[in-house]
Amino acid sequence: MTRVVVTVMPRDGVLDPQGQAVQGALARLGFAGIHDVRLGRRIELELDGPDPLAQAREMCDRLLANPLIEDFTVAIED
Amino acid sequence: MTRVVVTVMPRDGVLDPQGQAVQGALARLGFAGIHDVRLGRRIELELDGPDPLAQAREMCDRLLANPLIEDFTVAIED
Amino acid sequence: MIAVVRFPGSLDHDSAVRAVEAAGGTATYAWHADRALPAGTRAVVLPGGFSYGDHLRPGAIASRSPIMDAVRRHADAGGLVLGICNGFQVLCEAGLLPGVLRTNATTSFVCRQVELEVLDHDTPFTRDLGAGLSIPIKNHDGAWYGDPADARIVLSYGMENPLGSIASAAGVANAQGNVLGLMPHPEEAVDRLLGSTDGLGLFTALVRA
Amino acid sequence: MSVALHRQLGLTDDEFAQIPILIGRAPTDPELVMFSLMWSEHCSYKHSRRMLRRFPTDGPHVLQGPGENAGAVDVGDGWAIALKVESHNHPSAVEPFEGAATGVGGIVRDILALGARPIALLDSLRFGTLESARSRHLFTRAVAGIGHYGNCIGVPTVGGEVVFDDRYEDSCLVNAMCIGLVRADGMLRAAAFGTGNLLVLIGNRTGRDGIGGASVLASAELSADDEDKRPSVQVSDPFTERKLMDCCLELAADDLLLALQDLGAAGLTSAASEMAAKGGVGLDIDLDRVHLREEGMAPAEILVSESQERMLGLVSPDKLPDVLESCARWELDANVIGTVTGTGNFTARHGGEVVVDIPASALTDDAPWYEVPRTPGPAATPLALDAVPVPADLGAAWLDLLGRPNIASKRWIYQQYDHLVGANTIRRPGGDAAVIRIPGMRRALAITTDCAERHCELDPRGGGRASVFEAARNIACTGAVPYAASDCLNFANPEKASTGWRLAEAIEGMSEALEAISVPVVSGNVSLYNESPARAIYPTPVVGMIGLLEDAGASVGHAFAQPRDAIVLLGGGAARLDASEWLGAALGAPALPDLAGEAALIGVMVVAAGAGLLRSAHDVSGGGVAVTLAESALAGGIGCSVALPLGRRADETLFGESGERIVVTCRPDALPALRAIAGDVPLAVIGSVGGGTVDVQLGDATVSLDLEAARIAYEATLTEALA
Ligand SMILES: Nc1ncnc2c1ncn2[C@@H]1O[C@H](COP(=O)(O)OP(=O)(O)O)[C@@H](O)[C@H]1O
Ligand SMILES: [Mg+2]
Repeated sequence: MTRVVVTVMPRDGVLDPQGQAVQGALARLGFAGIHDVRLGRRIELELDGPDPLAQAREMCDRLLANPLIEDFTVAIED
Repeated sequence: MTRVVVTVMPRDGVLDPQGQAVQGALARLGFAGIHDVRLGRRIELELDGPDPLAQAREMCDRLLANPLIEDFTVAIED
Repeated sequence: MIAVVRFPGSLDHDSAVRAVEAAGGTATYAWHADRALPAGTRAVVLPGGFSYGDHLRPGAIASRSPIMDAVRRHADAGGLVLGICNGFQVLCEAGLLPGVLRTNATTSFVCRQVELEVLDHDTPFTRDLGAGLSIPIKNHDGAWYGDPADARIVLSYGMENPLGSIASAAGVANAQGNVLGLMPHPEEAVDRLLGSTDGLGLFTALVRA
Repeated sequence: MSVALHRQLGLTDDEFAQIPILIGRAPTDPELVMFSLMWSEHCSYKHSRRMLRRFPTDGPHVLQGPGENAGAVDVGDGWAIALKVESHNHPSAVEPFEGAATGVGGIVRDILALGARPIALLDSLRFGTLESARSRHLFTRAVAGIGHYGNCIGVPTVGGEVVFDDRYEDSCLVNAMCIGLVRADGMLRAAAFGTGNLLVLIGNRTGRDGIGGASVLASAELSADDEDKRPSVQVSDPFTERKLMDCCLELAADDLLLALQDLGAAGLTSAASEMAAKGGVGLDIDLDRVHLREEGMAPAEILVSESQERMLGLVSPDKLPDVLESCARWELDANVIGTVTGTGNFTARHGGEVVVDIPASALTDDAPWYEVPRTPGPAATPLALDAVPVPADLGAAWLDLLGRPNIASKRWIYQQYDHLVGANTIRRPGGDAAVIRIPGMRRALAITTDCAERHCELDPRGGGRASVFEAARNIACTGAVPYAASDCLNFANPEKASTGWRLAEAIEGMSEALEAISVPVVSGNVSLYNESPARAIYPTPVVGMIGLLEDAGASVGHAFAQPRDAIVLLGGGAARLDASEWLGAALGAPALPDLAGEAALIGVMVVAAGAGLLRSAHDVSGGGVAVTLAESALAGGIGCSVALPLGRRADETLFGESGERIVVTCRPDALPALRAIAGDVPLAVIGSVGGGTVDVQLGDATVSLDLEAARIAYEATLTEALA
């Protein structure tokens, strides 16, 4: 069994309302020096099979990420 | 400026209905050998300041994670 | 005077005011950025909505806003606080109520009428309520998660548990009973014209306080 | 570059040749981009504008007809209701969640632009069949997007409709309707005026969202593979929209706005040029003062960006501090980006240089228009009943019909929509029209959207009439008087085949029907080119209609209420299987709706409801009288027993469709009064309410529907197909 970590983040240039809201909230809590906040998803998959990375990539293409507005990366975690 | 990555995941033992829903959807798409799917958040912060890691940790304590159901990690990304 | 707290993204504040008025009281707004409740506040309502867009976690950002310190002081002094839907989420995130609200088991928004059982009549809110209430729910993150041993579960969905709450909880109070949060929307059930008046009792309780 | 820039931007050579004539010189690149968008079908209605003039748009209660961001009618006590339907078809086909969500956002801002508080939303949807995985995906995501946006901004989605048909497989339709409430004397317009007044841009920052043709320019200027210069899909931000609503309504209430305009298609270009042209003034805009989300945006990109959740307010200089303070309180960006001038020109500066300087009216009023070919389509031929197989078991057929996606319960959809927020929803989705209280008034509104697309395919004029009458019947079933309409004309490519004729015929039919019931069209939208090489959509003229109820407490629902109530069939429609749901295809020749008959039936309903005679009412639409009876029985949790004349064939009598029929119930002792009101409108007492089954006697035979079995068939379809 392999643990694959998928990271899905909003694409550069695409509006990230969540990140903006969190940035505003942190500033209101008194944190200073925050230049940018981007919010994305982390998906941990426990996979069986010969090529878990390729499988995870296909999962991203078909379901986990929206290529029009998101970029993804996949990595094996040990 | 430092990029700090905060990862917030559901705590072990806490049921993750969204992860389960994704697992179900992947199975319906024909993917086999999926043992577990966990859904969490990835927050990328661009921070200024002397100790960005400590600052990010404080942000987690005060806002970014809810300890009742979530665990977090912080890391500097280069 | 009942204070209805307004956050950016609050949606049900006007309905909450109307419900207070239907119960014979008067209401005024408190603004999220204020540090004190309006003078003469006897009880507080945190209304439904999507405060701060529900970004990060529902209620999380609102629970850290300045007005919440004043709400906490009001509660600590024994004052009544009623959190409805998003208000319930805010109270949990603020630590004024035990547990947290998580995404519905359906993983979707659910808007429909539900039948509630009143399990605990021994709070200022529930003293005069009947055994059952018909009130709508409408939320995306309404599954209460927490330790039932530590919580006063005041309202329950009974056998149905449409959102997947622990112990089928629909409404939870603090140990003293003066802070109550519920996912169903009593302010949508104060007028016969809209189908039910079962929510009125909760507002009468506030007005009496 | 191999193809001339203007062609890449979608302008024809003739259109391009017009520009120097209008402005006296060759256009700059940003100007060319602006012309290309403003002269697109979407912005200029160049293929449909002339035909739209046919619609009746006047009435004593019309406060604002077509031409502003939304129409508005007077509903008494100093209040007005604003309404409009709009499409977001193409974006929804590309990215269904964001496309549908931003569609809702856009229509809400159209209403807001009148200074009206949005109080209700409806969605009218057309998708491919549920057998298609692609359509299931598009549909599920579009519903989620509509729900997400409407729920988050706190405007109840109280109704809508959906049709699944293979003809929408390649071009789904997502239309949204919004209703708003505004003081009749406080309505804002979009016209700019008063030299020296300021243009304030409020809301989200401007990024490279949805930049259509301008991307061509951007990629021509920059290296084509420059990733981050690519236009991006519009991402919805309902939280900002809600703040924008709260803030703009506060500004309007405090009398701080002279005019208000939303930024929709073609962004700042369209918003500002329309404000200028409407007011006959010029605008001088400094693009450096537009708050940007991304660095290095070209002037053309800023001018046509379709970033969402932005409004343009006209403010007098002395009110500016108050406006900015209010925006800050709502945590919204607000910037003065320009001033009103006396030139009549749309002027834009960037980096200190004038990059655009053209008459605003050249963009708006001088857009080309085209007469589209009106080649008639084939005449419809009546269905040969013999060719339709007789169902072996009518009871089983009935259950099957109740479970068909186009008939089955739409609970799966509307349960995901907050249809209650605001605490005004008197009649929730699931019946005919929704009914909402008008806040602060004794009156209430009934609202619906409808379209008879298969009928339109076979006979666009008849289908146009049928679409209007279906909406009016749904309104009348609640007891409300049909009061005003908006529409969205979804059609295929107007330059091809018979589409132009269909469009004109549908408009004619709709207009005839609207005139018959004295309902004006006060706003609308056109969406053309809904076709792929494989399929064109049915002509789909969606009608959004509102009705007025004098007494909010007196609305009528569709649920059977009391055992022994009499069941009455009103109206002269004849059951036919042509184009019916039972047939499941656009075949046959549906009867041309009778203008006088439909109008009379609607009049009778309103009077009967007003007299308090009706305990329930439900029109006969998809699935025929069998489905009407079953739905009223299911809603009331009580059956009925009915006898119908056998007619030509039992399946036709049960499942046949037509307009002009409504099933009502009343106390038996109310029958004489109902007869008196009905006058010449055909009335037949067909049975009574009661029992746990729906029994229909046809000649010697009785067909019976068990309510529990019916409920399962009716409720399961969407839930199971979309799990
Ligand atoms: N897409 C939708 N969104 C919201 N409500 C819907 C939708 N589709 C159908 N409904 C609701 O379901 C009920 C039945 O719809 P429909 O069969 O289209 O009614 P009718 O035949 O009276 O026009 C109506 O109350 C309608 O508003
Ligand atoms: Mg109907």
